[in-house]
Amino acid sequence: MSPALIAALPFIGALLPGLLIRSGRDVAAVSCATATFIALLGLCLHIPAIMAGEVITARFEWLPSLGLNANFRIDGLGLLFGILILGIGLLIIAYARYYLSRNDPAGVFYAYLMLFQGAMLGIVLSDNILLLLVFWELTSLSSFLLIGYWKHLPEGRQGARMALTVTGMGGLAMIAGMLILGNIAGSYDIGDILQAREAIQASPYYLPALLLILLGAFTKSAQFPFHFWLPHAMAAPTPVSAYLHSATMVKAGLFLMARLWPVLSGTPEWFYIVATTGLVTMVLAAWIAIFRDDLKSLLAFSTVSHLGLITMLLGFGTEAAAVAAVFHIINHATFKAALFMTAGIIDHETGTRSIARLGGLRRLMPVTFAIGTIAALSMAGIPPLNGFLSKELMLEQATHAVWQGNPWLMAAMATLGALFSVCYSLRFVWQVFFGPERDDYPHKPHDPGFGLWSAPALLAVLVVLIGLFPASMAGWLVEVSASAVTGTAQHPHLALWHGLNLPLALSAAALAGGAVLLALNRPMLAARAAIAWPDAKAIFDAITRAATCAAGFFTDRLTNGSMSRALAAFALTVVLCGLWAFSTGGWQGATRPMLPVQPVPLVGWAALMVATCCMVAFHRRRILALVLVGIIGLMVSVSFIYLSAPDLALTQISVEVVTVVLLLLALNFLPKFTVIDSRDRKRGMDAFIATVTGLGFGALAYVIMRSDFAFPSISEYMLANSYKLGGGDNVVNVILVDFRGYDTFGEITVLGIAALTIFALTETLLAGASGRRLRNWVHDSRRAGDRHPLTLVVVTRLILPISLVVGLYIFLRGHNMPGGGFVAGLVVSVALVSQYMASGFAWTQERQKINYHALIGAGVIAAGLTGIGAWFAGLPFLSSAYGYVKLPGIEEFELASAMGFDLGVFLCVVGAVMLALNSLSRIARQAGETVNLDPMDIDPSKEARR
Amino acid sequence: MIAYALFFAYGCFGLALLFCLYRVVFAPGLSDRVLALDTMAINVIALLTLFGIDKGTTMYFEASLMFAMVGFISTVAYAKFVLRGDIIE
Amino acid sequence: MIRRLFPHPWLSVTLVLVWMALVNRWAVGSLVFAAIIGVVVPLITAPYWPGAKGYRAPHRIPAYLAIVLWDIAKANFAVARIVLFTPRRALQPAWIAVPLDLRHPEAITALAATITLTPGTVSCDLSEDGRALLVHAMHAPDPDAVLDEIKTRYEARLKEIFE
Amino acid sequence: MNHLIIAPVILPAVIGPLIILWMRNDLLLQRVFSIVGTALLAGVALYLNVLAAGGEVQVYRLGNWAAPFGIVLMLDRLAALMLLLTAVLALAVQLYAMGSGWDRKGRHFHALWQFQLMGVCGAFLTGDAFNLFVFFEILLIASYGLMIHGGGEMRLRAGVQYVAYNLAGSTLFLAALGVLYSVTGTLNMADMALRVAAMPAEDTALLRVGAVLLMLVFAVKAALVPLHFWLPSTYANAPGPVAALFAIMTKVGVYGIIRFFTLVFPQDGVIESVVADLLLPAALFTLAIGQIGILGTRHLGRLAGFAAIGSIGTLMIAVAQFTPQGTSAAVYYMIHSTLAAGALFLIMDMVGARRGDLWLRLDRVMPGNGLVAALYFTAAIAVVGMPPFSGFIGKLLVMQATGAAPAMVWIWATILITSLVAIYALSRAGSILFWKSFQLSPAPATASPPVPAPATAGGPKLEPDEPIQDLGDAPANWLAVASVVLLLSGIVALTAFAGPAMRLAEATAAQLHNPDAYVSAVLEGQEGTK
Amino acid sequence: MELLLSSAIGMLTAAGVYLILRLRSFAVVLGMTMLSYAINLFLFSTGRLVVNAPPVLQKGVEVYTDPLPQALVLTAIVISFGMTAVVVMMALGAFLEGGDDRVDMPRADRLPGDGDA
Amino acid sequence: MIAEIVVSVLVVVGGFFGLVGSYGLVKLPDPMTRLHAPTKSATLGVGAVLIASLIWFPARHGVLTWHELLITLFLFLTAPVTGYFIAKAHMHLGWSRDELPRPAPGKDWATFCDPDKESLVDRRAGE
Ligand code: NA
Ligand code: NA
Repeated sequence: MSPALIAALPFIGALLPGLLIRSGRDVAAVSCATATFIALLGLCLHIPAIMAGEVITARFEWLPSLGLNANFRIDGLGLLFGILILGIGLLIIAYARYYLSRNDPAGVFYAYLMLFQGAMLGIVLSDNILLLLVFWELTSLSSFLLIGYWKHLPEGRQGARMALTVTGMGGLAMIAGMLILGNIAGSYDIGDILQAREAIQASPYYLPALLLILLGAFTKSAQFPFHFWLPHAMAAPTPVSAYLHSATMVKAGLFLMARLWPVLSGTPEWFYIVATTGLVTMVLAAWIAIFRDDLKSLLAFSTVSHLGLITMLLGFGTEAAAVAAVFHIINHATFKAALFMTAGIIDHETGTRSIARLGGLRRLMPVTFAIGTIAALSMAGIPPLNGFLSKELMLEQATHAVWQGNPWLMAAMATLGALFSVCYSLRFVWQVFFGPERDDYPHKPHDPGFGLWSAPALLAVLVVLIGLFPASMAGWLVEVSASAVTGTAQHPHLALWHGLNLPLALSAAALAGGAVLLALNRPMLAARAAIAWPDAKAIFDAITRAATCAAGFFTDRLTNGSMSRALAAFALTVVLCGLWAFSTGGWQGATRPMLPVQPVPLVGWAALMVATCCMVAFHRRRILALVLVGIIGLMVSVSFIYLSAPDLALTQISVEVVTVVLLLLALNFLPKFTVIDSRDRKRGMDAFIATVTGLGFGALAYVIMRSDFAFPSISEYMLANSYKLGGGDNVVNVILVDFRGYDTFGEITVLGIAALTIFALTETLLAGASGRRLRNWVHDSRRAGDRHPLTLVVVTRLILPISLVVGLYIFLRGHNMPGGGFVAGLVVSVALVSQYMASGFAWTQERQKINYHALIGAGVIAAGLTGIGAWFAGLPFLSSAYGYVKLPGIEEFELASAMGFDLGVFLCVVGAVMLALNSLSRIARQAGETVNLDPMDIDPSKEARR
Repeated sequence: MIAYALFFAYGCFGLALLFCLYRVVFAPGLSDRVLALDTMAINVIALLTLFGIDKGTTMYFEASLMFAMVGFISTVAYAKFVLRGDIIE
Repeated sequence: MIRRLFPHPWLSVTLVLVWMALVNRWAVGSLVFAAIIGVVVPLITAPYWPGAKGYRAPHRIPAYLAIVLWDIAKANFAVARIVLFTPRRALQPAWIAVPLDLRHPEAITALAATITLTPGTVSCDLSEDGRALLVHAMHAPDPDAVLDEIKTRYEARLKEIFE
Repeated sequence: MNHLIIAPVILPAVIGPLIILWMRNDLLLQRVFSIVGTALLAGVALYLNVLAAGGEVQVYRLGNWAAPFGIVLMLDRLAALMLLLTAVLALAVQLYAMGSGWDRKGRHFHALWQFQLMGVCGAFLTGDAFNLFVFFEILLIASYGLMIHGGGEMRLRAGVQYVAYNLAGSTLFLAALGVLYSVTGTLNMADMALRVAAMPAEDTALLRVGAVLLMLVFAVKAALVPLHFWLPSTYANAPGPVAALFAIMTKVGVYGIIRFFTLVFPQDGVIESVVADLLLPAALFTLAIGQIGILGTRHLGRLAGFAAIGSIGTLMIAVAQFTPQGTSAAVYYMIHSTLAAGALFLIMDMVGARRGDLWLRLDRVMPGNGLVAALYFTAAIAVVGMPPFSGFIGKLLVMQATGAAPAMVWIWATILITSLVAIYALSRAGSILFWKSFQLSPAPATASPPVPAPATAGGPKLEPDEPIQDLGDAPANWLAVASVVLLLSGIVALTAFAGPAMRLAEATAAQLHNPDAYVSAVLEGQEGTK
Repeated sequence: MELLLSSAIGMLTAAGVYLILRLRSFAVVLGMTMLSYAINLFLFSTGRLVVNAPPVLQKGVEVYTDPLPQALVLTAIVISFGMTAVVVMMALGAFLEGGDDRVDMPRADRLPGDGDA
Repeated sequence: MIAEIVVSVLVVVGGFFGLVGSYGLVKLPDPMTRLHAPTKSATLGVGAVLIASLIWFPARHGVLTWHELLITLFLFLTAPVTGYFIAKAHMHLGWSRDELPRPAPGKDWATFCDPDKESLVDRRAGE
């Protein structure tokens, strides 16, 4: 079976319970077990080939440009871990079937479990370190789900988050490490990397890569100081703990160290970092385990300790040590999984995992007792069980290790670790199973059904068998996997009895010491309880809480919703970047002469400056500010005229008046004065920013006006061809409707959308809280009588038709003289506005039948259709045609297709302006305006007629 | 001769603009300011016409018409705002 | 029919003139187009000018305009004199309530406009029943004389024209 | 000349007004037209991708004017890709808007939606600098309308800020264009590229100012620190589907930077490395501030907003390399982050609809907890860039593209450390939302939550005075879920077909870093034009 | 003349920037108006300054000012008018909904009311 | 030549009255009297200039333009209305009804009318 298929099977298995989520535990368990079993079978079929020294590979291109490919390999190491993952996985699946209660959603559980299994299997079968990273992080994610499976338990949630954060951190570091490693080796394929030992170890990036990768491995394998997450992950259901923390997740780190052992090990850096970390972890965790009251917690720390042991062995960097490490991986998986399942059974049957509440289960649960005791004794390293064998090997390797010139330090510390290990193992047996029976167990304990104990029993049998016949039971596996780790053929000699030697003596000492320590257990517990030990969880919580608070504080203060700050940052950024860009470039100095200054423009300039200053000074008096804005707009328009831009002046001034009307309509409901609510310092700062920005922008304008174009402008072409090709004398208008008609098309769309937005907002406001507020509106100022004065009404009756004629004129002449659809639209809008002002909105509205929505839509479509029309001539959008048409007896017209476009502009402008006014007026009417029946309030002729 | 006349008129209307500006800035009430703004628009129309005479162009005529229209509408709008608050009711 | 087509004949005439002035070209074609405008635009705006009827004596309008133009010229000199030479303290402004005989809105508007454009007076407000016009005089040592001039010189003539 | 090049602009530009003209009171018709329009848009975009895949830059000369005098539309691989991305996102999100009933909480949703698409597509297609401004304004003003859709105090307040800030941005855009025109005398981007390249060294000051101002304009749109302040409140207060659509809006800014600073201002030209020098630190800060914000905020909308900021940071790190490798990484990551951010916003909206508000706090178990949790979990993985989804691949690509950069250590450290923050933050948020709630109430019965009748049932008519609904009673129908699933499956596809996607991205980058072809496509072979 | 125009542009910009940094929406709208004047003049000035040479073709006239910036400014004016209308309306809406016309987002935008975490 | 003299005179006269009108705006003591200056002087000022232009173009350039006439017409049409409105605003802001003569016993000027009265003749919006 292809390695890729083997790796994929668990994921397929994960889908099954996910799809069959309602079908209950049995279906889910069976489907998962089937998938696992097939995968295991597939793996085992490769054993002969691997025994023969082959490496089975499968390669699929995924992302070749990155070097991330779905390459899989099965060698000895992969085989060992694969068998552990799938074999123990199978047992866990069976065990979980009986462990989970009816209320637990089993489908979800099995889906997560298989996801995790797949991720683990992916790690060990990957032949590409980037692919390995993918699976690596997937284990973090799936374990997050598994640990947090019982959502209602806070410990579960916190443990899950902690596990994810810590292993996630390591995983992230590893990404960097792997990328560096791959870059040095020139490939991300493990096969290639394993060939690049010299290059890697000679590279200046070796140490960073090593550190980063080890950070990943250590966090995953819960090595000191990252050991704290593992015990908290015990909040997971026991099958999860048993799986994650005996055979799989925590072993991923070990796997990685073993996998990269040929290229990374053998340097002093490797030895001191890895071996020391392993040693410290082994001793420290074992010491902590002695004092744990929770069975699973005790086992968890023991796991940490054993992982330390294996890490230390890998750290030694010798082939013999690697063999020992591999062997212990197997042994640890068997006895630890059995122990976790035992703990789960005890928890399941008695209702508690607290050692203090247990004891005397020996007779009540004889089967469990037998299994637990065998596994625990193996963990203690007592012959003839398998734990003894690998511990002997470990002690032997420790005696060979020299730490900073000190030949016995490692051995002594390792023995101490073994001693603690004996102590907690014996404690597990002694305090749970021995002693008097109690009558206060939460549930009445008895042995569980066969389903629950069969899996640990099988493992216990393995423990014994491997212990008794190591060479035949496990020798082959150790051989192939150790060969894969070291990269050279290994032929380990595993035997129960090695003769009387130093390791045996150390082992005996550890046994004796452990027993003594157990005897002292109670006073030690008391003593330890008296000392305030730093709680890793508390520290982690404190750090994350502090980080969360700091992030909250920082985010809240920085992004505090102040627009002033946002805009100040904007202005300063622009000014600083602009200054910097200018000062680092070259400027030849002024090349254009200045225009002479005439007195009248000077007056206009003075008016503009004074009005602007006053505007700022008086901006709090809002109406005054508006009047001043009007002056500024007037002056700007005049300057456009003076500087040869009549079209601009027309547009600016007509936009001006509509803007004023809009602002006044809005201001009716807004406060008439702006209160001061910024401090002097802020105002000073703002004034500074404003001054700097103004100076900068003014200077930029000055520099531009005094410099020549570096290249001839494209507008020369437009001046030359406006009439010839565009059919118009007014070049600005030809640019607008022809050269750059597409811009104008966009521009009227903007206007239309603006009106639609205003309309939609009005609807929303009227229907919401504002509508209610408006219905109870009280005007904040005294109001005069006579809303629709007679004189205005009469004059408007003349002005409206005249303005319509003027609008038509401006529209028609636009192509050749200043004007055009936009200005015409504004003129007509302004005329209509004057009618609305004279006789009121409702009265006027009733008398006209135009729908402004339709006007906008028609405008945009008219412009669009004019453009689309060109398609039928096989020309691009907006290609124009023109000609002079002389209808008999009537005005000579230029009929340009651009005029259709301009008509669209006209309609859109009128529609948009009027729709916006309509919306504002609706707000006013909601606020209790009355609707007049007559065009004017006072009409003496009416009385006369009566 | 016309040049001197134009120069004189430019000066007059320029100065007039400044007077209006003074009244916009220093005024006892809003209505005075609106009046000053209206007068400014009228002065600007005169200036534009002078400019047209000066440069011999009729190009700026629509602008003058526009200023007249705008001056009227905005004056009425401001006044109506003072009187009623709502300018389209 | 004619009435429906030309709701406001004088407006139509005005618009034709306006168009001709705008295009600035006395061509027949323009005139035809102007005529079309003169028909169409009043029709469009007719709803905003309800209930209008013809004037009684439109032929007197030119004479009235001439008087007013002459008065405007005079007014300007008068006002200039006051602005430039009358000391602030010597000014005698006055409010004058002008009772109106006019009822027609257009007539009242014409009167108000005339008052505003002519010597030292500005029309300020209508009474709530529309039967009196409030006038402010800039410098009126004798308000009754001003009132008399308004009534005889302008209102009487307007009454002839409109009503 | 292929008229379909302009179809992405014309199609929504016709459908929008049609909706206003003839169906402004009939929601059902609006929905049908709008969704058909968007689907057509997606089809056209797909076709345009095929067209662009030929490797030749396609030109559409509007008004048949010769470049550089008229406006041209340009279709290259990047433009085509962005169009497709826009259409796909819009299609999915529009389904959500209909399924969740958001589109009937106010007027003109569909018309504005179409105009929004018109603006975005136009911005991607144009080959003219000022026309880019115009289409920026179209997409902005439509976005204003959409952003305040449904109303409410906070939304309007945020809307005012959003508009005001972008008005300042538009002002700056005009300033930048003015400066560039004043020096080069042209607005056509290809022509400008030629002129910029020929610029004498002693005359570069103004050009540099123009380039930098332009970069700042795009940085505003992309929400690059310190120009990012507008984003969190805007996105948090925008209606869910609108925020999701806005995922493409920040990309418009990124697109602008890529386009201008590969075509007009290549790094070795007159502006030297000005932009990259400014851009890279800004990108790093953006990433950091975004990811810290994810942890620091207590509002789900803001959370998603900060996630969007963070993803822009990552993206800009890649862009700021201005190498083919960096650009191709950016292109890939851009697709990913658009889909991921869109999905995250929709999921947050689903949470909000079920919980009643968007605060990240303990609440009762929401109906459909498991489903939403699964969607959230998937999207969160994608957003933080954990395997197996495209976010992870994108991150690897970005890191690899920056592996040889002088600031490599800073870049990698920032990416990795902030990833950790984000992982913690999103796991915390998910845990509070979907797990912790079980503390307050027992696990709900397995029966699926009562689903209010979808808005499509019974012929919806938009009443003018139909009350504005609260977030709380948005119906949770299959359409909304399907749209999220659609987006997430996009991410899955991007992951599974990372190889082909990356080949596309590399071809895109190669085309971008060889601007000569673009320039000659515009300025040569103009027979038959005016 | 160039000096006058550029100083006016600078002045309008400074006024605009100062006003958009205020805390009330009306002042911000005023500031936006100022900025749009400034930018319109600026954009216009990129065509350089010429007196009495409007870009309307006439017989016998050789010198015209640059028409292109004028067309651009026209587009900009129209767009900024639309934008101003929208922002005014939105400010009014925010005022009606919220009861004040502050532009800063209130705390309730970032923090839940009841302080529950 | 004659045309030039006429135009020059008109321009000078127009400038003079324009200046006087605006000067009055500064010099005159109270808002109501200030209202007089611009509504008249300025109209003549700008009117004179417009007429000057009307004469100048046919005389100097041989082009007859009627545009100025239109502007004049428009100004004369609107000036009274703006004056009327500004006066009403003055009254509303600065005068109490007792300072003014009554139009008739028991009657009042429209500006001072009770705005609530309007609801008698009009229907309420939205009904
Ligand atoms: Na304005
Ligand atoms: Na703008």
